[in-house]
Amino acid sequence: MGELTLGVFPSLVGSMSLDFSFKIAEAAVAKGHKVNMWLSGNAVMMAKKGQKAFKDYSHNEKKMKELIGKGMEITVCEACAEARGYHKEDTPEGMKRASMDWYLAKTVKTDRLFHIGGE
Amino acid sequence: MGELTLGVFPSLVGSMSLDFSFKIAEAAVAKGHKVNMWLSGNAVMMAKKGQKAFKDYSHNEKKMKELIGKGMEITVCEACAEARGYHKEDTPEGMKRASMDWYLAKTVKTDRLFHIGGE
Amino acid sequence: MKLAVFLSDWRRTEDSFERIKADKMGVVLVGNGIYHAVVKENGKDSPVLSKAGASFYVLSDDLETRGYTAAQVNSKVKVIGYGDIVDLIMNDYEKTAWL
Amino acid sequence: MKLAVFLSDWRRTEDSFERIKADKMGVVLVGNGIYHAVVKENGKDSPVLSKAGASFYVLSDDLETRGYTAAQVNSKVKVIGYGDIVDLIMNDYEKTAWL
Amino acid sequence: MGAVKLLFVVQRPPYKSENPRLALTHAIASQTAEIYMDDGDSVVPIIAFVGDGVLNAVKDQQAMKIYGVTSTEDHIKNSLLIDMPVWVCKEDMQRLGLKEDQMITEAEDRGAELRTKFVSFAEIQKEMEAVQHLLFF
Amino acid sequence: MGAVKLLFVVQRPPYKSENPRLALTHAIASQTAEIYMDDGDSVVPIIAFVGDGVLNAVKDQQAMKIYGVTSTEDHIKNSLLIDMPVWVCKEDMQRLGLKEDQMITEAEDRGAELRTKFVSFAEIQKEMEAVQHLLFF
Repeated sequence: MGELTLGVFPSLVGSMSLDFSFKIAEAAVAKGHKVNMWLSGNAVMMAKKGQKAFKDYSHNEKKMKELIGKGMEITVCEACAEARGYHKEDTPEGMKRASMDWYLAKTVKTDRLFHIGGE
Repeated sequence: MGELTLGVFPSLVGSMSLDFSFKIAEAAVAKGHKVNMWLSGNAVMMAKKGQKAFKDYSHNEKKMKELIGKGMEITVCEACAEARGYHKEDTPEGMKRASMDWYLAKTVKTDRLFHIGGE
Repeated sequence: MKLAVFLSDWRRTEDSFERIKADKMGVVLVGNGIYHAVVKENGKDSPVLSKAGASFYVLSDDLETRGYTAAQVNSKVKVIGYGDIVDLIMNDYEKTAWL
Repeated sequence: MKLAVFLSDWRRTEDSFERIKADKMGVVLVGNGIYHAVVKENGKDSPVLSKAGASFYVLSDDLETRGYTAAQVNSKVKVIGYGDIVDLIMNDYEKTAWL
Repeated sequence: MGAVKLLFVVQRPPYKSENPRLALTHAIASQTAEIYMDDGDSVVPIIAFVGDGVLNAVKDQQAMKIYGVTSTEDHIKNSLLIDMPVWVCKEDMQRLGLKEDQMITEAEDRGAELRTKFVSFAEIQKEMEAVQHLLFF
Repeated sequence: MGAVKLLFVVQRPPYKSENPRLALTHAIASQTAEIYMDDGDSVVPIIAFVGDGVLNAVKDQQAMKIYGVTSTEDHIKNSLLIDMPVWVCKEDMQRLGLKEDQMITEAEDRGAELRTKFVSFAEIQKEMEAVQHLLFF
């Protein structure tokens, strides 16, 4: 089994790219891989707890918590979060906050990097 | 003098479209027009107070407050805000929350509608 | 109709611009749309500037943000500011379209 | 290199895809990239499918989300699931590029 | 002012962005806008899918089953239910190889009487000229 | 693992999205990544601007003066200051009519010794093959 690091930057909220990222993470964890996830740019929207689960919107909080429970490390870009007004107390349980160097460091030992950085 | 209603939906945070919208509103107010602004989709990011003013990020809160002081009506899509975890207590002072029908109703009496809805 | 069209992208993902007709059309280049006013890809003007009968405008603030100046702007295009855009919307045109 | 390329858009705004070379290349169509597997614009295959030497994959979940089924997929393209994508990344290719 | 006509134009495919969905939900909101308006005023929306936007009107979208998110199809059917005209550009369907039987044509299961109208771009152009305001998504 | 090489590739113009900026700030963060790494490990980033991404490297960007936001130029100069290689694709400059004197070539005012390198796509391709991981923006 290997280690997969996902860097998730989707610029478009409502783009389903976050949903895609969590489904990939879920499938990788199910196959026994160690998964790390870095959320940056607009993907830090996951760092605000208390999102109302409307049917019209993706809602990944539940899946994220399950994956954390199964050992996925998930860290959010602290500056990106603060710039959007998401403070420490807004962070969902189990999610870490760090600077960008956390993501860079993960690239050293990971077997694969899947950087989702496009539009 | 006329009435201008801006509908602001920029899907891309970091796209400078929000900055553009506030600059247009400012220029219209300076010319004596009545300005209404509707924030929907990802533009509801303005509905979270306490955004840290990093130099790397657009920061429109100050300009928004000045424009509200000069009579601009600014209303944010309530459902879009709740879906992102922005609650009533997160709303900056002077900003209203309403459903989408507020925007539709504004189109009836406004002289011009400037709907910024693209990517 | 009198229509003010706004283009904010360089690589466009719609074709409405080519298809819409208006008795009077103003094309306002803002955001990354400013590249249509200053970049000659392979030595050629942007196809946007060939829209028949249209008047072209570019926002100076967005030119300068991206490192370009009025001196580099295509002669078909008039350089304007935010106040001018407000006047175009309120006085010269009746409808707007942000494509 | 062994490279897995991901396309998530229908109207693309980059040209890296045409330029990148790889000894072994997998092209995975996800999100709105699935339209390259099912839409024949003006009766023609998407130019994406003419990338020489590449293997093509499309994510079934994203097909079905958009109202398409495996039966409509171009014969050059293999329909796969999320687990298959993980296997492609971890086993078949060494690097990834989300264009 | 009386009845103010609005044309919502969706130019891009679904799901990549929230915009096609927002076009539909905003247009549907015209139904409840009267609480903010004077007596006798109303807004009358039409939604038109043009360019790649016609891909929003492909039927059998499984967004809810797969991602737990309301499909664009669901919103289009609700639009028909409230008698809001839904127009889809014929030339773009042809260009993208879409036949009418692949498209959302009705919402009879919900009790809708109105059906999708497949129109030429020329008809949409005419409507652009007729309405008070344009909203491009 | 020793030194792990990373190639950051920026393919689209600045300001429309946060991505070109994030590419630069993430690449620069390699400087402080050692706190999370074992002794002897390091990440060695290169940032390459290709396609319309070369528009990020046009000089005299006034984003701070006009919009109060750090320019992409500022981040590119900081990259040179920390000796991070900044590559700009020559063929794309030519295609878009960009001459070297319009581009950010150095950051001497900040004390940077490294200069922008104008390279062919073939060189970037070669680097794609040489690095451990690719990060496309």
